[in-house]
Amino acid sequence: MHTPLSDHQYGNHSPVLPPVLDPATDDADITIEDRLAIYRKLQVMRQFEQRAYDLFMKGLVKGTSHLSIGMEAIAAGFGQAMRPDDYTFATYRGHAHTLARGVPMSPVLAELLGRGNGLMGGKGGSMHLTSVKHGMMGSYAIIGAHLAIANGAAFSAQYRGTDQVAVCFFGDGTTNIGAFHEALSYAATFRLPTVFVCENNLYMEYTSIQDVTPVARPAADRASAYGLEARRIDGNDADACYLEARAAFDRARAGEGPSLIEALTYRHGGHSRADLGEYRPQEEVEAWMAHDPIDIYRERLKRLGVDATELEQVDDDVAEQVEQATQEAKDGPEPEPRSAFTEVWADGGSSWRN
Amino acid sequence: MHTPLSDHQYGNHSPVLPPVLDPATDDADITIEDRLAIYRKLQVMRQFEQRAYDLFMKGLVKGTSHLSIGMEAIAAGFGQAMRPDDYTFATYRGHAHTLARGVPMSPVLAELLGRGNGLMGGKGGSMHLTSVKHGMMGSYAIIGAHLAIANGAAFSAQYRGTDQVAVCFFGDGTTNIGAFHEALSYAATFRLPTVFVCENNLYMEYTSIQDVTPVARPAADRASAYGLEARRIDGNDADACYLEARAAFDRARAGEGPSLIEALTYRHGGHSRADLGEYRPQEEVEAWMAHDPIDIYRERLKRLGVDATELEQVDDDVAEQVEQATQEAKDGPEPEPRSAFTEVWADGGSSWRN
Amino acid sequence: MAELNYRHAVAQGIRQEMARDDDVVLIGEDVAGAGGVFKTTGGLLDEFGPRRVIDTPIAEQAILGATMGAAMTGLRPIAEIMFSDFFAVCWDIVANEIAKTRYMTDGQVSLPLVIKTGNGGSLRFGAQHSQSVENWAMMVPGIKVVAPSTPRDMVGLMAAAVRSDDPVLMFEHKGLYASKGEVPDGEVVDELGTAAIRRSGADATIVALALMVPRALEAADQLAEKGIELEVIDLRSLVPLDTQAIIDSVARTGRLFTVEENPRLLGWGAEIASIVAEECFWDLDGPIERITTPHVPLPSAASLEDLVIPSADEIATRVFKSLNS
Amino acid sequence: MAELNYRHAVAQGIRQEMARDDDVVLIGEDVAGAGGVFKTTGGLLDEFGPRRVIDTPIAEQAILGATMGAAMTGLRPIAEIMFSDFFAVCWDIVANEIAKTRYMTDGQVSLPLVIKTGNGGSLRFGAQHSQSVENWAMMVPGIKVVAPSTPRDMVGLMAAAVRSDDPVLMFEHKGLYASKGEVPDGEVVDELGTAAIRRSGADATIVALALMVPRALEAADQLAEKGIELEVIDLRSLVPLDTQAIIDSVARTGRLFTVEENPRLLGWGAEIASIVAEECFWDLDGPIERITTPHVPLPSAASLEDLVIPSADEIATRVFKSLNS
Ligand SMILES: Cc1ncc(C[n+]2csc(CCOP(=O)(O)OP(=O)(O)O)c2C)c(N)n1
Ligand SMILES: Cc1ncc(C[n+]2csc(CCOP(=O)(O)OP(=O)(O)O)c2C)c(N)n1
Ligand SMILES: [Mg+2]
Ligand SMILES: [Mg+2]
Repeated sequence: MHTPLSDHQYGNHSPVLPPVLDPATDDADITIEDRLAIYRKLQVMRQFEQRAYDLFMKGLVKGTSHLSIGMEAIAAGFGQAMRPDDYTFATYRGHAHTLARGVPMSPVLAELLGRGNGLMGGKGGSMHLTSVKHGMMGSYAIIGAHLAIANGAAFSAQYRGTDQVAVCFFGDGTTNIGAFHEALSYAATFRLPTVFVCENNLYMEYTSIQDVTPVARPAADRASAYGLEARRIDGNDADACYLEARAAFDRARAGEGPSLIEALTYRHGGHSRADLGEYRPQEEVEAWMAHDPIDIYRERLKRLGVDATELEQVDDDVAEQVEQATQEAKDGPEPEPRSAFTEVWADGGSSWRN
Repeated sequence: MHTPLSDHQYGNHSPVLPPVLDPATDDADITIEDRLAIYRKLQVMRQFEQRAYDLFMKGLVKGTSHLSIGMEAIAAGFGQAMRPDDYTFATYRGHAHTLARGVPMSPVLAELLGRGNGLMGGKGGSMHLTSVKHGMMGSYAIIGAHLAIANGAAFSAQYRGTDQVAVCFFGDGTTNIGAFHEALSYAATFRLPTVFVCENNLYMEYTSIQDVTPVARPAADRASAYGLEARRIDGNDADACYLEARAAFDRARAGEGPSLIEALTYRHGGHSRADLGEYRPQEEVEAWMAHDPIDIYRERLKRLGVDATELEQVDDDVAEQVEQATQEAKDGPEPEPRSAFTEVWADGGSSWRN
Repeated sequence: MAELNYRHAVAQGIRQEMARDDDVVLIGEDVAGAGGVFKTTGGLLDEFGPRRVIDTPIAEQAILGATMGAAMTGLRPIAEIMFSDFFAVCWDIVANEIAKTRYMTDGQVSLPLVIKTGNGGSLRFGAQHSQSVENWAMMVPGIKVVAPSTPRDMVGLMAAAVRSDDPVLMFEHKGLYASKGEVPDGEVVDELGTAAIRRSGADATIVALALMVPRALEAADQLAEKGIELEVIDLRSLVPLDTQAIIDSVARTGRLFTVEENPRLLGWGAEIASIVAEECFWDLDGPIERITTPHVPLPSAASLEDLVIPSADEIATRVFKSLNS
Repeated sequence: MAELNYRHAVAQGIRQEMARDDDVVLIGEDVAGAGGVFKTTGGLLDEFGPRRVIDTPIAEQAILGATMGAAMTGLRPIAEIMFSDFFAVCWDIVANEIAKTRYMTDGQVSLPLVIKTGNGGSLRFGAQHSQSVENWAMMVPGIKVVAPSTPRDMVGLMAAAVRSDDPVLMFEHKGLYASKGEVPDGEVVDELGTAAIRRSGADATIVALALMVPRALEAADQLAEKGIELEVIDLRSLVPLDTQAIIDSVARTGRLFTVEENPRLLGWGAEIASIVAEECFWDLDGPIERITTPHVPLPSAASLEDLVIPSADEIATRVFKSLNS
């Protein structure tokens, strides 16, 4: 009888090491402006989330919080490749994807702190970041649904003839739930401009994905079931992500239908809150810490001749923004009590009776 | 913009013709006893359902009824290969699968007629035929669920160390729903002795499966997503079904995990009730009518030297059984009124309060 | 005025709105080519073409996900869930996503969508194809819940649902599809959240919904022969709820009965009983009674199904007994 | 007697039953290696091994399907659905399959299974991870619904649930996991369908469940200082429902209040109100009132969540006002 832990102790699964960086990516057709913008995005995401973590540990962020520290290259690369009117659909692990669309830090942080100046007035919280005017169509906290919802935005774009794409980010663990299958199958059948991006960070919450999945590549090995190509990339190389995104978006805009992309990555920390991620083999953690998206990107920019001080300037700018956002969030008011009773309905209220 | 009916009129999809019969199957390693038993099963299923259809048209079967006339080879072949203690999980189109396990016709027909002597006392109806003591673990009428439920029986068999297999039958349309994916993935991960049999009759209710599916082989093209082998057979050749079943059951009992088998077949009639199936290309209907499981099997038996009169004797026997079952069903009493209030709970009653 | 079947009234309501507004699309299993399993969408494919009337795979989560995503980006989709029992396979999209998204985003997202579905029993389809699940929907803040009982209401409430900027679940009663009624010519648009007094009477208030409305009316006719005059309110919509119509009626009659097709526990009548027991307590002249299907799954045999779903006779008997005790 | 956390009481109840009966297995996401996301299953993997304590993929339909199939073939499985909100992704298996199969098969199939789940708010998890959905379950004939409020009840009712031959949904309240209480040594087995009177009082009956029980008790303490004596009933189980305990209490006090964490419409209190409005009508001295979370999704900000979920203060104020009007 075979069960996930019948042949090894919990945490003793075989480590999965990061891909080797492709040196040819240095020479890819990406402008230096795009690359500098990507670097800035990476810094914004990293520094923002480090601050969010501090605030969580200080008890200022209540409830829960899921960080993507270590996984920023995907959000930055895909985000940079999007058109301003494209749609993002993300998960509870959605801070980076929200920032990637240009949503300012301050309302995001205020939302994490449950303040009235939060992105959704404190009503949504960390797991539901949404900024429709930035194309950030929501962060979804129940596994699976948003893959199906992204299809609707893609369908609508097609119906309206706007050439927009809908980009949907989700985790490796999500590939085993029913909605994944329905959404992929539906998108492929209707040839929708949905780009599905699996952020494979090797773990669900506290369980290794390989322990509970019958194929080695949770997304890529499923692509053929939808008549799609298996595509797997180094999710810690922002340029690889950017290139893959550009190609997938082009196909989608050309009416060639959806893509399913598996981006290998890793979280530096645990799943959420104060989890330390100690169920992961030491060797694996170390290898991935050494394959950090920001280090990789900084080194590449230096190799391409960007001055170190220019990069430090970006880092400092961002640090200042984080300080300011922190201040604005902390200074934010508690939400108006009456806001608990607004926006159930389109008339702005919550009344169900006369 | 691509939608299912954007490039052809409804009903004008390309016809899918039956496979060519494999002449080598005549020589397969199947005993003549097994073959005669299969022939009898085919007759039981066919004649039973023809009678059920008559009774439906006469208004004696209320509600609905889904026939598998034309698809009997799968139920007969797989049924013949099962051990008495193996488990069957079927759909609303489950008359044949119920009869395949040796459940007598009379209580099945009485159930269709809503009588007190029905298999479930008239409480379940045509779509929910169940006879636990025959290993017929139920007919399930909402698409998808029973694939997941079959896994539980398979798990339990493994846990109890009994070498039983759970055999789960479902349609082509079912391969696009979430539960299909979850169940297959789960079975493969746990290497459960579940045998999944897709009865691909080319249609959902009134929609061609090819119009709404992104791959040509709705089940077989999904197998690799679960690390399984793609297996496709002629579902109208009962011997092909029997051989495939035997092999899959052997693998399952040997601890080699689940199988996913796509059996190509066709319904002679419509989806349910009085539907005539007129949304199907004439050429396709004709080709499949000429590839009838009973004709195929009768011809094979004759080639193998079985006397035509022996077969006619079986046909007549079965006809007599059908007459008798019809009489018993029609003579059956209305269910006891109090039975509407029994068996909600294990104490036999339906009380929710004191 | 034309006489229309309730099933054709469904198509008529959709047709009226699709003709008016290009943003309205219809998706679901067998809704296009086949015109719907219950023939409630017949003719729409021919009229509006395959871009707007769309057959889907059997994938209810995908269907409702696509519906939601389309609604949040400018369309006004109508989706069909063939039998309301199947909401159970896509309840996450309804209850956790569609219902909550406007609130969670503090109003950034509007979801002008309609989900139409065949609800209810009496057709001998058994426990998994006969449920009345309007209470599943009523429970969840953020969705409107409508259940018309006549062809005219079906057209007008469908139009109102499509025009609503909120998500609406439209419960069509399968047992009413074959029923007929007058529908005015020209555009018909009704208002959500308004009950209709189908019959006035001073002795007791009967609140009913969908298939239970004609049965309650029949019971009222029976009791009228015995000199008892019932006021029959057709709720038409559970959310919003026309509480005022109920309260006013109970103030007049002093007695309340609900007639519910759902199994007993937490049928919609429980909510109404609790509202009246709080707000009309001093008006009540006797106990509130709920006449419901007992708390059992639905049996498939005709005789058993008829036994458990409230009939006109049962309603009349129960009300008579209670008023005379 | 040992003092136990409510979360450890969950594990204790399961441990007691797994040690007693080899047919009991536990499956769910992160329940084995990690000991559960809420640490309610810690230590069980070590004690009972990976054949009996099993981590699964994120696939709730597969989990509950496997649970049902195992239960119908001789095992007594316990499954975890991590947050009760996730019932929406597998509701079909619960409401359409597990609940109806014994009835549809006229008793051929028994389903001795337990589904445990983290339910309820107060942890600032927002609209999709904080719902009280015990009413979703209460609505569906064929499942038993249990929601303990103390560690002792948790052990005893978990044991009773595992031993029941009917499917039981065990709602653990997330806001109570850290609470402590005495649990007797040795085997603890309780009885399903029995309410507990947590406090006696002559002035009004308060019926509460799970997290609302300590809050109702605190409100009762507050009102006692004003000379008002409340009787507080902890329902413990919604199905079966200890109607008698409620009816007897209302007969003594003449007034009924329900305190419900669920959003207003069709919370369990509606059913209780409707029962009392029918069966205790002549005992009632005043309106029945329901104190519930208003009919809105739950906001995530601490200040807003605290505002909407009934607090001890709100309960005391509402009851005081009503008794004095
Ligand atoms: C339907 C459902 N089941 C379970 C959960 C609880 N849960 C939240 S995150 C998570 C792990 C998801 O893993 P993955 O998809 O790999 O995403 P990651 O968190 O690694 O980014 C789980 C099980 C959920 N939110 N929804
Ligand atoms: C979840 C769900 N959606 C829709 C239906 C309605 N329905 C019943 S049978 C059917 C077609 C199923 O097609 P397939 O799986 O190919 O099986 P077949 O009827 O051809 O044997 C549909 C859509 C259902 N029963 N359950
Ligand atoms: Mg992951
Ligand atoms: Mg089919």
